[in-house]
Amino acid sequence: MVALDIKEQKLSSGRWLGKLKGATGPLVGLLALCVFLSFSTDAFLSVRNGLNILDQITVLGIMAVGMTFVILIGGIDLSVGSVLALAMMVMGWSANVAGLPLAVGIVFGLVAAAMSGLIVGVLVTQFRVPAFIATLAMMSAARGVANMITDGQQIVGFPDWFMMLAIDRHFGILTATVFLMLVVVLVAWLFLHFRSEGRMLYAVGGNPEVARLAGINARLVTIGVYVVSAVLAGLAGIVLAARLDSVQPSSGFGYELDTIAAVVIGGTSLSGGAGGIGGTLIGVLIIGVLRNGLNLLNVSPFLQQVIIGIVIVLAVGAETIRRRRI
Amino acid sequence: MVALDIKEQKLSSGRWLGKLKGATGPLVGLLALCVFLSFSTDAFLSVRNGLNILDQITVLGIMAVGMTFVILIGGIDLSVGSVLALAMMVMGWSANVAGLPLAVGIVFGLVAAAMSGLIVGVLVTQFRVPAFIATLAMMSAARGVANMITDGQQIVGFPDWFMMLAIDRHFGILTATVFLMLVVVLVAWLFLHFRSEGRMLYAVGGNPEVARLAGINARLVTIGVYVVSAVLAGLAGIVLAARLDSVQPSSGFGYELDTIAAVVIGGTSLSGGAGGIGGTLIGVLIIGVLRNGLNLLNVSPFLQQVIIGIVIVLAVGAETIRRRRI
Amino acid sequence: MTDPVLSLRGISKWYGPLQVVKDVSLDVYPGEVVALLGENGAGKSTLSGIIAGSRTPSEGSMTWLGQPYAPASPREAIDKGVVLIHQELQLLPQLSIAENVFIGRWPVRNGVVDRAQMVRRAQEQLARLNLHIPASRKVEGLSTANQQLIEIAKALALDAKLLILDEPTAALGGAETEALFEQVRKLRSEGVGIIYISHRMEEIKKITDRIVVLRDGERVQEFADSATPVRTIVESMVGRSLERMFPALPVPTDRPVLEVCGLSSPANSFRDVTFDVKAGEILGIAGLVGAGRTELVRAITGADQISAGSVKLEGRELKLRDPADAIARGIVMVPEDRKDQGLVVDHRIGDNIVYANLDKLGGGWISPSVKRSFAQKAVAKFGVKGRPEQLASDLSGGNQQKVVIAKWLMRDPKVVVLDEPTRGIDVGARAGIYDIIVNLAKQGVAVIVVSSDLEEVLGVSNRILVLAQGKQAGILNRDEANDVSVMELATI
Amino acid sequence: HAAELKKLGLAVANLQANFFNQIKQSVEAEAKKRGIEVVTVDAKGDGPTQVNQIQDLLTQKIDALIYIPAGAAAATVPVKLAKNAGIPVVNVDRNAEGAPGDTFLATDSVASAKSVCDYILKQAGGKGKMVIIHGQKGTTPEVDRSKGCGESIKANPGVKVVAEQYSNIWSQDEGFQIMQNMLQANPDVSIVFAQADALALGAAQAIKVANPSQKIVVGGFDGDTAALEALSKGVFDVTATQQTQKMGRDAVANAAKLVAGEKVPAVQLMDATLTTKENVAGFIANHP
Ligand SMILES: Nc1ncnc2c1ncn2[C@@H]1O[C@H](COP(=O)(O)OP(=O)(O)OP(=O)(O)O)[C@@H](O)[C@H]1O
Ligand SMILES: Nc1ncnc2c1ncn2[C@@H]1O[C@H](COP(=O)(O)OP(=O)(O)OP(=O)(O)O)[C@@H](O)[C@H]1O
Ligand SMILES: [Mg+2]
Ligand SMILES: [Mg+2]
Repeated sequence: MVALDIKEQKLSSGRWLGKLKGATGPLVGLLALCVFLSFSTDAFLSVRNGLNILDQITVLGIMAVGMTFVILIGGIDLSVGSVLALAMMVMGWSANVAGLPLAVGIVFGLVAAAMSGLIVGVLVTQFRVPAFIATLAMMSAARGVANMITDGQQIVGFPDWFMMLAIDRHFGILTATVFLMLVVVLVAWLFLHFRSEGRMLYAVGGNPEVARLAGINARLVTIGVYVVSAVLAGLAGIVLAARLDSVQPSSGFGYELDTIAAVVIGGTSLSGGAGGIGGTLIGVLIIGVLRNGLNLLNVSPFLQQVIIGIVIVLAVGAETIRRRRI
Repeated sequence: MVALDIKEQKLSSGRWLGKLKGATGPLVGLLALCVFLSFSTDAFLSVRNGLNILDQITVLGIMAVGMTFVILIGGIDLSVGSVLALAMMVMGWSANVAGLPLAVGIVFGLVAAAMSGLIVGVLVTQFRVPAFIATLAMMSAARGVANMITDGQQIVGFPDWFMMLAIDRHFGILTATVFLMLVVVLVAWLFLHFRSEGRMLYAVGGNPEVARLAGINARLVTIGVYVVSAVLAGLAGIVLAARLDSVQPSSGFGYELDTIAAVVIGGTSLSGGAGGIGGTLIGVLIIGVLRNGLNLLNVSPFLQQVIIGIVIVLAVGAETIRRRRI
Repeated sequence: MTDPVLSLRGISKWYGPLQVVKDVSLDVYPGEVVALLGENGAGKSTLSGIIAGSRTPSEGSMTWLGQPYAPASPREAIDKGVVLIHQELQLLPQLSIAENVFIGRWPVRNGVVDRAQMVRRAQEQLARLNLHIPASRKVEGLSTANQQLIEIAKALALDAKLLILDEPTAALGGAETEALFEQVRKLRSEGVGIIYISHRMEEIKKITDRIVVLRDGERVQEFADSATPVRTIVESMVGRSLERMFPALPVPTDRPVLEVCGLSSPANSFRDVTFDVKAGEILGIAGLVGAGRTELVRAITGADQISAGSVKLEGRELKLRDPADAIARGIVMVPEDRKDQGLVVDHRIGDNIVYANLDKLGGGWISPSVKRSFAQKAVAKFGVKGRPEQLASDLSGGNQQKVVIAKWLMRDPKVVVLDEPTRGIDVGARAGIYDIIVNLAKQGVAVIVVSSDLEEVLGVSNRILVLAQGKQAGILNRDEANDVSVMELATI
Repeated sequence: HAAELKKLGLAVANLQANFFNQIKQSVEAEAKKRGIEVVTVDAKGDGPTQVNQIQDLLTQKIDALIYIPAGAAAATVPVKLAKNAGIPVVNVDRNAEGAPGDTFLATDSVASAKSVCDYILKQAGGKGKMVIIHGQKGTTPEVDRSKGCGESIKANPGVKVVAEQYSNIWSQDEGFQIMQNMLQANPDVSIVFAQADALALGAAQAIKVANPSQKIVVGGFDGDTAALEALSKGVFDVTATQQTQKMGRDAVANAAKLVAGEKVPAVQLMDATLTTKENVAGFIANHP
């Protein structure tokens, strides 16, 4: 990539592409997918469907931002789906059972999420539990706690304004939740690119020992990243609650894999130190567009699974083929 | 580990422990768990319950062996659950729809599994698709194909001898399936320790570039490992079919995480190059004993989730604490 | 004369638009040691890689024992008898020494790896290099020097007809080097062809029969006689005349900047070390390999814990829990292992420089242009042959070393510790680094230089602290220090 | 000989589904009333896990087993295991081909699904474009509910099914996305049958977001507690309330009878009551 920079600096347009690092292949894949769907179904290429897709990727998008941070430092977070459910249930319980104002419930939900992230971070840094194990354990435990809050029951009935966050399209375009996701993505991007802490994530992910010797507090960075990932998962839980107008402890089951997939499809390397938010956004869109498109095409669910597999490989494999050619 | 061999040759008992590498903590955890369960419930410490646990870990045990290989070379295999289902359905279809002898169906099932492993291996080595993505795609695609074979329906009714493989306890002790698992584990252990191909896995996992410069064909090793992992997942599918006396395309959903967890709990490092079958066996047993024990203790299902999380962290964290002390 | 084992004809290598080897032809005959010399980035390692099958040439042909030779993989080359000791360590830390020595060709009996035989034979190889560590030990945790020796043992265990040694002694001390030379001479007498790459001129003179010089990828000159004056060789390498190696040392002040008192390590790798470094002074630390020099300076810079003693900076005692604490107070270290400690090798040069200077750039929000110009400045100031946006892994070893030095000196520190600062650096550039070190001292910085290269410690230090097996054997003033007095203390 | 039921094993398919959770709570409540100890295990939807759990229940010397099969279709092995150990089995919701429980309690899904579809088609005036959100393809409830609704559609030639999609895990979120996409492709839909209340709630939410000009009738199935409340607020139009409380009570009663050696019928189907805004209040106060 970088070795090619000389060529790319000449092509002024190439420069921007270069910023996406490993994600150029996936970007090409995404565009190809959109072109294909535009021609093969009437319903795809419309403003409304575009907004639908944005709606549909909100939850995934928010979680994927946190996961990008985690994977950048060379970690992994399997607990996001369960933490999402935990935050939801804490919020629902606070508001509808304990009778607190919903806004307070939301804060409590996010605090619960932050706590679980903190526990994971401490386990990883202080007790050297591999991230995979620590978050796997948290995945199980947080789900259990989420279930215990209402003995597995869902909670329904929140104030109208809450549901409207996910429904009301301001200026006919963006719902508050989609807007929130866009803000999260933008802030994360700015953070990674322009904050010194953002660069620290890359250093820690690239080689934790080098980062430590360079005076970067790798432990603090790691703990911070797991807390942020958990809080964003909690935030995604709040968004999902608004979207469904209910909270249930089974929410978010299996989301961890979707989220990691979005990040990795977007070119962030599981070994840490390489990748970014731009790629993740592309990964999230590929997953969102693919699911939306296959439904619009009315493809049978089993065939969908096969096609999803193939498209994912193509989107990522395209990167390799592109590199070989140059 | 090997580093300690001189000292250990003196302590004849220490030697065996030493072989377990990073798994001493988990082993202590497993023993503690067993002691605790023996005292807190009557039913746990009995030959029958021991045999039940062996029955219950057969499928996980067989898959975990393949996963150990994959993780040793620094890869990951998310497709095992789906490949299990695929092999099952191909077997069931061959035997009960196409009317072939069941033994032929079993072979077809294993061949189908091997093919999917081969595809993954080629994607990873030739097209440089990250293992995570390649196996994620295969997870989706193999599940889709498994579903398409019977349009999502199960197939029931196999010859009696088949079911008996999982039920009949020869000499009152081992079922054929448990015996099969033990053989798989033993062969894998011998292979890793004593065959030079086994040592190659460690070299490739430790540093693929070093392995390549040393003249090891890392690509071939990688492809071989994914094929073996898939075939073992297929074999686990056959065992599961015998155990359930039916085949369903939804089988094995989510097993990839259980399997990876067993391997990692057993001390095999996700970054490759370190670990082994002994640890994996301990990891599988921890998961099996934990689930069995919590059921025997009559712990409510939601609380079980929380406890499972905590025990997993303790079992792995014990290793760190042990190391610090020494 | 006999036929050459290996002939290169018109070998070229491009990386993208960049040509790093230009039309090189070379013959290596059995039983001779050919020195391959050149500045950092001259293309020596690239050429070695091409011969050993780990890189493919863009142009040109090779013959091996009269047959056309174009290895597609390292395996093919090894099978033919071409063995390369890489410049960077290629060991698997999780495996035992014995397994590393026989990697990929473990001795097999009855289809089974014969561990006993493997350990025994590995031990024999280690013994040839006077290395007496149990071969069944894991590699992880061994010192760089020992790892380098294992790397050499790995090559010796192969049945080589052509052996290429790419800077084998960069991490070695005198005794280890001597043991290596003994083996090289033995192989030479057995008719093995040897290509020897090094930046240490005195070694070149000692061991080689013929000298081939590369410059910017081109073969510029050959000296058939190793008695050629060093000056001539160096001039041919760098393409200009080089006046002197070591600049005149400045006179230190009386103000102690760093005071170390009774320092001991928990692992006992050094004990009760006491010294100080004044502003404007260069303190050399000498000792045999394994004497604990690296551990000592790591402790001073917060990278390792201490069990007793104190470190004072400008009279104030420091509590160093982390390198960050030391860095914040102006103590920085250039570590000995650039690949694992100095650089994130698959990140850009610019990023690597920035990682150590985030706070210098203001912390908080940092604009890309500020980062870029900062990195640009560092690269220019320290003469790195490369651009900030290049990956560190694409640089030659010597240039990587310069990047590490650059990233630390951009901080304007009060105390600079350099552990093996010129490891892998060419003669021309080495003089440049000595200039940098002396200039630091001139500006009042306290400098510590740890080196296994005795000439270097002697040439650049105001005083020399000698460690022997973790104990402080003594501190010599410049006027009383020479190779004899230092070695005497070091071998106590 | 007349033995007494003291320890009851309850193997639940998936506690994350409200329907199963309600049965579990009813079984536990009824058992408590009768002084019976209950050991509950949750297979989280996985058949093989359930086999393991039933082995563990048998190890604990339960007197009877209430078996709610997990997985796409009921497995035979749990019943066989229990029979081998001489333990009577009460199957709930699903029964395995070839190895039925001693008795089988379930809702008549085909008939109930037909009455839900009859209702929504009638509301829509017997004509219009219809979409169906299926459950997980190939599972017993999905097949039965499709069958029942299919009968109703056949009787109304004016209704045209324009799209059918399947959910994977019967979740509300899936219902939302599927409906949103269906509305995108077919904006003029007027009838929706979602094969579970969670799916129906999700669909209703998607309709609310899309805010179409026509009225869309939405039918669900199950009678989940949360869904009934939503129904009372007019979020969607009709569901079939399964008698989960009764199912749980009956399961315990039947288990007690079987242990005591009494005879019970092999199959006991109960109706799911058609529930609309009009009659929902009673169900909320007192779930059947
Ligand atoms: N993968 C690569 N991509 C681009 N350029 C490369 C790559 N590898 C090496 N180079 C360049 O090739 C040139 C020759 O490098 P090489 O490692 O052969 O030098 P060297 O003579 O061994 O130097 P040193 O003495 O520092 O080890 C250098 O300029 C280096 O930057
Ligand atoms: N052969 C060995 N076997 C075991 N431990 C060793 C060996 N050599 C060195 N060590 C360990 O390393 C310590 C010295 O480390 P190191 O070799 O890095 O010191 P150094 O003086 O900086 O030498 P180097 O020139 O290798 O950097 C020793 O005290 C010892 O603990
Ligand atoms: Mg080199
Ligand atoms: Mg050292």
